[in-house]
Amino acid sequence: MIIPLQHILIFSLLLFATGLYGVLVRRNIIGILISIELMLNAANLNLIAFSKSTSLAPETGQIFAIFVIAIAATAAAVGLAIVLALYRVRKTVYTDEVNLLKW
Amino acid sequence: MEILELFSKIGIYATMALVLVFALGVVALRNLFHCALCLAAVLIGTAMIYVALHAEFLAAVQILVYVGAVMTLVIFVIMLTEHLGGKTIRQTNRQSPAAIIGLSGIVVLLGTLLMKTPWPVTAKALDAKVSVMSLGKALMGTYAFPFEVISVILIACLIGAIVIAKKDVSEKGPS
Amino acid sequence: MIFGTGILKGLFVTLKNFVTSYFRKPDNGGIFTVQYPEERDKAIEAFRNFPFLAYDGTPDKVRCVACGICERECPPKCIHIVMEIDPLGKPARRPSVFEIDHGLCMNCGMCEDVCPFDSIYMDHAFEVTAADRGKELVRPKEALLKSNDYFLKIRPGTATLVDQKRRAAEEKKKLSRAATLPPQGPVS
Amino acid sequence: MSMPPFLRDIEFAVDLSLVNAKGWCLDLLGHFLPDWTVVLASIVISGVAILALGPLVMMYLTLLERKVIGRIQNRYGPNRVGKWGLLQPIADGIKMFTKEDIVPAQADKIVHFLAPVVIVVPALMVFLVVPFGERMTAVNLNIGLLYFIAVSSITTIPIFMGSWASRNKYSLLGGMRTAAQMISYEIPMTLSVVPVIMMSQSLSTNTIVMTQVGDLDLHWFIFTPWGLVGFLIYFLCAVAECNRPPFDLPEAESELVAGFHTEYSGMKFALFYMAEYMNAFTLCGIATTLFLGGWQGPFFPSWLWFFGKTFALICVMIWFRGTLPRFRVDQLMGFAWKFLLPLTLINIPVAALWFFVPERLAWLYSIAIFAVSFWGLVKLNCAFVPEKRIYPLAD
Repeated sequence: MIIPLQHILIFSLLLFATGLYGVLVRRNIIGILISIELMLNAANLNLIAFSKSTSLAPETGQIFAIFVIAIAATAAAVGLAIVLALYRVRKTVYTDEVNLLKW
Repeated sequence: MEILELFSKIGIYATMALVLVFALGVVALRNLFHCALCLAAVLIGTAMIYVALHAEFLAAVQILVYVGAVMTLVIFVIMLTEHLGGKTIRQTNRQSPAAIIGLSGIVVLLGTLLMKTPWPVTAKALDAKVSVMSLGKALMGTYAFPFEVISVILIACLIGAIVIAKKDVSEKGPS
Repeated sequence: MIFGTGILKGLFVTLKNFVTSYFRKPDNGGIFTVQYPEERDKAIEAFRNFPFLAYDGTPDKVRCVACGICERECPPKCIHIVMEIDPLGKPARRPSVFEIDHGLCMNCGMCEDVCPFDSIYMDHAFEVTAADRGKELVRPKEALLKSNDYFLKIRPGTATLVDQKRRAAEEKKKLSRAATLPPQGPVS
Repeated sequence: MSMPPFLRDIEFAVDLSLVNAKGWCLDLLGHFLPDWTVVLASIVISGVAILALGPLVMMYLTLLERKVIGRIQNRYGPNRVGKWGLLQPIADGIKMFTKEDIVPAQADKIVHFLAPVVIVVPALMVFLVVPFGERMTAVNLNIGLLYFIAVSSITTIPIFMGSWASRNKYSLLGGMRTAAQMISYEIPMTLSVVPVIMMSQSLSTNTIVMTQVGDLDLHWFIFTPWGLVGFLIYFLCAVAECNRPPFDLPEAESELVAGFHTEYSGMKFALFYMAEYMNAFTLCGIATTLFLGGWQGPFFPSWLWFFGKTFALICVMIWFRGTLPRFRVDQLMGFAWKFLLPLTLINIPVAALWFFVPERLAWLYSIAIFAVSFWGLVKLNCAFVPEKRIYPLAD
């Protein structure tokens, strides 16, 4: 590896924090979903970095990353389908306007 | 040849900085379409870092699946739900200061932890070359069961997404 | 019938067209494009574009008598005629000014129909251009005058008919003149 | 079968002339410059060659297309600028450069500007892994084919950017159609490539060409049943991927003005056009590499073979454009999902069995399987066809 492991970890930590911030403060559901993609991406980066530097079986990290990508794709597909269904019924994609079950 | 190594180092750090800027764009921009484009940039930048970590196959998969498929889906849904003008109404809720404070705490804590932990970096892992062939063998051998589970999940989610997003034929829907 | 034969048939037709375009004659399914500035189609006789003034023999023998009928009948009013005044102050029965604004003319052919003196006819000119929009498109008499031979060349059918008619009218005129007043002197 | 040795030598020298020229340049540089500049220079030379090749290919593809379409319609095509119209692309370029660049008043200015710039990038990036000739691949990636598929799948995003930023309903509809079409056709395209990967056991484009090696007895993959079916599927998907007729719904002139590039003029429009033609070229180049033996071929230098095969495929695309009318949207999607996708899924096991069965038998059963599945798919896809109407009074 050209750059030390710690730098990559710090980078992915910052990426993860940015994603988490987006999840916490975004009002738009699609915005929340794409922030989740950011977080998953940061996790993937960690997996790759560890598999490249500390792992005993070098394929493991990459295979887990492939699984994560697959899961992220399914999450995006189902989540966006839910957003579409919600939009069709409530005509909004903002979380604080969807408060029927909340008092 | 050291100078080339220096160039690639500078390149990697520059990519990281750019990725972080675009990530901020993802969470902070008001126009959702711009957010999605920033996310695409982040994903491509991460793929470049994967290449730097000698995970070319994963980089290609990342671009193919994330940028090619997931991003298209996201942009499609944005087009369907947003108005063409790209409204610039408030996109964040009132938790933003609290979130910033809490998150900076987490970042500082985890950052110090990361720097202090002695990571067991092994020469064997550093030298290992992961070819597509070995990945495929691992996927079909050691990880055959999770692989099958993933395929079942994919099928289930495919059907689920179609069922959820399908228009109800029986009723006309709210007017 | 096998699925897709229609598509193959269509593809074969275009392929045939492509190949034959290299060695077939235009009337046989080859390229019929005319490479315009170098070669051009022979204009058909009935083609009419922009009027011209016919004269007999030399340009000073204009058939037009400046009667002004075409000027009056022209729907877009693109003709302007001034009759010539001879030194004695009498009208000379020929135009001193005869202008047609090609920017206005719509090639209706009314002038040709109404002219009682077989003077104005539709031309085959289609390459009429000008560098500005105003003055240059107003064609003066000099540009409009064309000989009867030219008329015979571009529209042989109409021109021979007109010539026959004019000759007959002249004969008749001569005869009637001979009948009314007997010759007084030697006729040249 | 075999050529005299001196001919072979000459052929080899001509074949590698471009490669040798580059090596000679680098040697010259190495004499008086440090090592790392030589590496940089090598990258720069390859890069410049590709950056020059892309637009050049695009320019002359437009000319070729106009000429061939003209001939199909019994016209000459452009023949005024230069001999046989050879300078026509340059005239077009000058015209494009001098045109006014119009940005709609309500447009999203930045994205509207970025879209045509971004769309050229993947179109140029895929040139990296195309093997133009023996030892003439710019970067011999070990995941070359996957790289090609991944990078060409980015193309949807700039199309989205252009269509969204224009604030125009035609653009938006065109963009939506493009996304749906490109994603649908990407799946059968990727799957039709899988048998080739299985047979050559590599993702590197160079290795794939090398497994089809043969002097005059051709080992091209197209001469096997699975290769033929795979090639047909790949080629149809490639036509759909670069939005060419009969799959040109995204820019259907008669319905959507010009689809996603309705609001673009001048050089920005030219960039969209350029990306489209370069994509057509690379898709045909990869089809050549995968199924037609790449740069393999006797007598002529390898790069000549590659370009010959690729341009032959492009001519077929142009031939399609001159012949076939446009699909309807539902027919287009149905064709991808209900016909091409099942056929590719059948193609993969057939190719796998090919590996283990003696050749004569393999031919028999694969032809049988393909005939049956083709017939079955056609039957299943047959939509309701109304009875042919008879007009008793008309005759």
